[in-house]
Amino acid sequence: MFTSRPLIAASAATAAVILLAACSGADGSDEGSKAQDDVRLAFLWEIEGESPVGLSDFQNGADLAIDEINEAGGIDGRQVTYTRVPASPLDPQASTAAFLKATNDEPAAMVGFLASGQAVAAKSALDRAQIPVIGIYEADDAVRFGNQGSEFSWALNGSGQGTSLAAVEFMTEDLGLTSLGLMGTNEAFGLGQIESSEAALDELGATSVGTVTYDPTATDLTQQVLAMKDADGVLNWGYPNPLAVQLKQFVENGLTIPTMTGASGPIVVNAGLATGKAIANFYSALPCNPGGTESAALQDFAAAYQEKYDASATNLAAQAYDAVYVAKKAIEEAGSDAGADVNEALAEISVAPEDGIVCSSGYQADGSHILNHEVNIARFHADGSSETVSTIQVPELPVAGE
Amino acid sequence: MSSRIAFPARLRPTAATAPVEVEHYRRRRVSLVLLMAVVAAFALPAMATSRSDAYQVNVWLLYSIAALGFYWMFCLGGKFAFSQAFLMGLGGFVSAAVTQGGERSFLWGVVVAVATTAALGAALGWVLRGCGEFYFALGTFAFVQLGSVYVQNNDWIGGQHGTQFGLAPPTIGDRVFLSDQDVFWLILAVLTVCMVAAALIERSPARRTALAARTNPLVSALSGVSVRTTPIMFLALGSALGGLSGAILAHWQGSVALTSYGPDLAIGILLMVMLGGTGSIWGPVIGAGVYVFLPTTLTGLEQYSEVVYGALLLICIVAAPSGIAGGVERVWRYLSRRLRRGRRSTDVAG
Amino acid sequence: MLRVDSLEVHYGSTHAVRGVSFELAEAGSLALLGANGAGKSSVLSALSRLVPSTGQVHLAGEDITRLPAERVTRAGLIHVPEGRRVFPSLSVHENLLMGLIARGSRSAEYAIDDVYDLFPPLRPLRRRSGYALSGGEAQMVAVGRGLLGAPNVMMVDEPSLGLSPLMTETVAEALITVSARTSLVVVEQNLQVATRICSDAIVLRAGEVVLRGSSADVLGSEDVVSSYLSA
Amino acid sequence: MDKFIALTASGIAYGAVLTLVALGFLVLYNATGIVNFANGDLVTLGAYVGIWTTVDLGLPTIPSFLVTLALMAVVGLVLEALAYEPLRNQPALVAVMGTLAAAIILRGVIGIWQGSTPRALPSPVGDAVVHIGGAPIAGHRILIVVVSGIAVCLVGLLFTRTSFGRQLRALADDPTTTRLMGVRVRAAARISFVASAVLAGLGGLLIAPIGAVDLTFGFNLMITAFAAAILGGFGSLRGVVIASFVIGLLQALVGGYFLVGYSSVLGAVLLLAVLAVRPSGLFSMERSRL
Repeated sequence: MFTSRPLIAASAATAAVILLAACSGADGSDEGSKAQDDVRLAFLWEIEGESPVGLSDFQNGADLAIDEINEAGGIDGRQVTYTRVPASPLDPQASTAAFLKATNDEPAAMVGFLASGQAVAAKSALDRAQIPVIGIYEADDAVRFGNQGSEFSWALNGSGQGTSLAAVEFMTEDLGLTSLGLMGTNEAFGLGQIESSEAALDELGATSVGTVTYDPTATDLTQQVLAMKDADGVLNWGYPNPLAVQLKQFVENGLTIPTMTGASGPIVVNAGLATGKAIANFYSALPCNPGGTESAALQDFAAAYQEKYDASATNLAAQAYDAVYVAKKAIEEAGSDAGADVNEALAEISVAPEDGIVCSSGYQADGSHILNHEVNIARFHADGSSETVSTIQVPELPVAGE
Repeated sequence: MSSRIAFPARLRPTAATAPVEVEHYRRRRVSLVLLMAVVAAFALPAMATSRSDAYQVNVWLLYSIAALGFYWMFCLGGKFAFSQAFLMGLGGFVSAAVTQGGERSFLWGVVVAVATTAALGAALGWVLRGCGEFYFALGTFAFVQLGSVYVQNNDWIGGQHGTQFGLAPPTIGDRVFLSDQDVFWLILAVLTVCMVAAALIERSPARRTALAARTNPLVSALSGVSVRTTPIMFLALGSALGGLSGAILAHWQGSVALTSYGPDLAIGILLMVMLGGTGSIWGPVIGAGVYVFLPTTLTGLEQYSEVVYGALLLICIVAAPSGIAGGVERVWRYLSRRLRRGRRSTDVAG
Repeated sequence: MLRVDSLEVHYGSTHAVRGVSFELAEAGSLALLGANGAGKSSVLSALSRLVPSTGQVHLAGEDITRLPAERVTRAGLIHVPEGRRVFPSLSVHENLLMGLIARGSRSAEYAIDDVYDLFPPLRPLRRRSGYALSGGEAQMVAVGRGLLGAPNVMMVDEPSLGLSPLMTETVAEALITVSARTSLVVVEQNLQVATRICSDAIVLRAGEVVLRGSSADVLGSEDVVSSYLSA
Repeated sequence: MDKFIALTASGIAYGAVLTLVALGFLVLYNATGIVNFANGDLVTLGAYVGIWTTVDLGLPTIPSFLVTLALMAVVGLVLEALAYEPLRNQPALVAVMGTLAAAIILRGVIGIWQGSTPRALPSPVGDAVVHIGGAPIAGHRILIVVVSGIAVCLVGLLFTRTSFGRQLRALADDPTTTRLMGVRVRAAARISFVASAVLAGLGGLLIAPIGAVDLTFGFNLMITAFAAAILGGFGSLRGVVIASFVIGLLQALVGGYFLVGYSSVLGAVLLLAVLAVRPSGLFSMERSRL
């Protein structure tokens, strides 16, 4: 039964929406490219609502940095503008397309890519575009320069190995634990972190009571929790949801041993996924902990963030903020906003707190293009507050391939 | 008349799923494919002016190959396989494993990838031979879950927990396809070959047999049609296209990660074929284009993009249940009939 | 009770029913006769609005031409379809209960026990599932289910199809009993059965009415014989 | 021994969760013949609405549950009107595509409303822990089993003892003849959309306190529940309940004793094995009965 009316109406509606979207999209990117005097940056991340994993923290943190820089006179007297292109961390194909779209404006540098897989998938595109991208992910082996990482990709956070090493070091040396249990998701993130934690355990002479993995979407970890009964501490490399399940089930089983995790920790605590007793002995190895810091600069950042967005600053926001300042310093050092020049400068620069950064005592690239070499250990309290109990320097990784 | 066939749920024939469209102009198909290939060869590079456009055109054409494979298994074979996205990834992993160390060439990798995915498709089809539509879909989904865990835990195929890097760029003889523009020619050539094959299949008795086996298994069996092997054949052929597309994609990008081939893409391939049209070999190509370019077009809407995307899909499905290709064809037929007769059609709804 | 004016049914380019008109009095009974493909079943499907049609249909003075199928049924024009169509996963008793939906708040002609009285073999089968019934048992369920809907007019499609002579007899007897109180339209290939159940008959050929009259007249007419032979 | 009890309890609780999610599928599948891909996102929505009423509005447990389920009923109606009714006369798969698009819209709307940071829903029984045979079992898991049990019984009664239940089963058997019985097909579709949305919402409310809620929360549950529905021979209430518990116990016990870490794929292995030898599911040895 063919009726043309709904079809025509639908086509018209579709055309209208697409036109609208195309126009609004064009508006957004034009602002940046029209003024030739401006220093252009590009951000590669989604914001809330654009996908199930989109968070606005990165954009907010970066925005705050841009505002501050522009108020203080910009970079070498030129105002900074940016375009944001949503790059999905879950779909490398779409993410590479987003990166390429961002290159149309020829920005001096980009900040973004929230998963190292995005940088790996975009390697050849990065090589050809010759614009540096400062990623906010923990670098795994693949993304290291000299291995499969592009000469133009940089990792702000440090490496997964570094995080594992610091976590194990804190558990064994500061907490004095000798037999640790390892948990993690049964996909790339968990498996990779477990592998490097096992290496760190070996190196530091601690013993492992067992390794268990679980599905990233698990809602029941009874078997995994039971396997941890003999440990005096647990490293759990997982996402916030199963981490919350584990913490609650520890309480149910009367386990009070410390749990250490990575960047998921603050999300579990801040979102209240686990509360009270469940987080009384909970630690997180982080590049940055704006929630419980003694650093004045980081506290100032957190206050400014709170004022502007009426939300507490997360480590993600702080890192995006720092990444913008790293880009600024590189552009200043290069004395040019040609991507290739900025990239060369990135290899040489040393960014210190007086340059505006708040998370680290300094960013300096190693041969693998990893910028940060510091891991903060945050300890959470039953009331949801946190404090940074230790800052651990991790050794630079040997240059991949050598 | 109610379009649902009054069988008990369990016995409902798979024909109730994909509508069977009658095609009129079969003979012109191959020439149309070649004509469109020539048009694409001139038009696409001219239209894709920016880097991101050129990249997305390549993704579109590669997804078209995989979607065409899905069209074969689903629209001709009558099997709704959830495995196509995973098999794309697997094609990349297999080819990466084969070409590792540089001893075997790109072509070797692709051939082994295609053979592996075809064999897996056939094996899946055989294991699940007795299953109805939804059961088959879930069976293939279970296979994907198992396969994913295997790939992530076995370095020889999955590299580093489901990511393989450092694949050599596509090379044929001395010709290395490096840039996106170079690779475009390779992909277009491969897609053209696949489309010609598809056009030939549309003309062949195999399609008739498949449709017969799907719409009335009992009668077909009684007429000597092998009801079981025909869908398995299309599953193998379709899965082969998945492997082919994935292998080229992996070599073009230099890496392959399992995360790219999860449930989102699996549902995406179904969307491509349903949106594009289940009744024509052009459906998958049109649908893949919509799938690749529509979200990019909507990015200006920021957080509303996902809602609008879903709403547009719903509008498309409601307005053109037989897909865009089907809708276009109906408009075309409607217009040509009006032109010819010069008066309102007397065709009664039926 | 039922008045049909110039009913037309098209299937695509096929013109299945061409201007059929008839009237059925209260407690009247009408047999629709004709060869295979004459359009008998199409008339019933059109009246119960399973297929689109044009023309007017009045039931007890009410225009039901544009109502959807379920409303037509609820108005009391009950269609017992060809092939019985007993619900396989419902028990016999539950199948019969399905008939009550159509009755709504209209007054009941038959209660469920009356159906068991009308078809005694069904009583011991109350709990048996629909899929385990024989053809005759299924036909009894289908007719009983129709009766529970309190039909103003009940339309029965091919009641004797595929039944043994003995079973055909049982069903025919039951329908004769029913016809004393309820208007009936019966589509039937078997001339003898049809004319025994119904007082009047019309004969269709290629979708058109070619003959109408009392059953006895129609049975004696040569037109009937020829219409059955020349399909 | 306490390990065995703990694992068994965990398997039973998971089975109850699966049953609850699978029930929504069943009701709708019976009435409309389609599988609702938006079911998972309805589970997510139920959880978020529960968080909204409990945490944001501060309602007590019972009112917040009732408000949530009432809102879910409205969502079910809207879903039916927008995504199903326009496609009712299309082939089943086209209607399924409609639910797929609806799922994307739903997820987008939840994303705009609630963002992507995971949220927590406190359990009505708090952190209570019950000790059975020396094994600690969370009070909330027991609550899940109890509520699912009640829901299953209610749905069972609805299907076998009421006219509406008969109508649903008749629709599943033969939609055309069901219309001839005077059954209002549109109304039946509406009611089943409402029922399945309410069941999904209840599932979301109950499962959310175990861990945390995010935008993909329901989708993953849906997939496993779907496997349970298929193992149980789609359409059979008893079969689905049994299959859900088989999957739950298999994952907990086999996964707990032999293959720690691989428990999530055991369901997939079982499904493939069953489909290979018994293509119409484990428990449909005869015509499935609800």
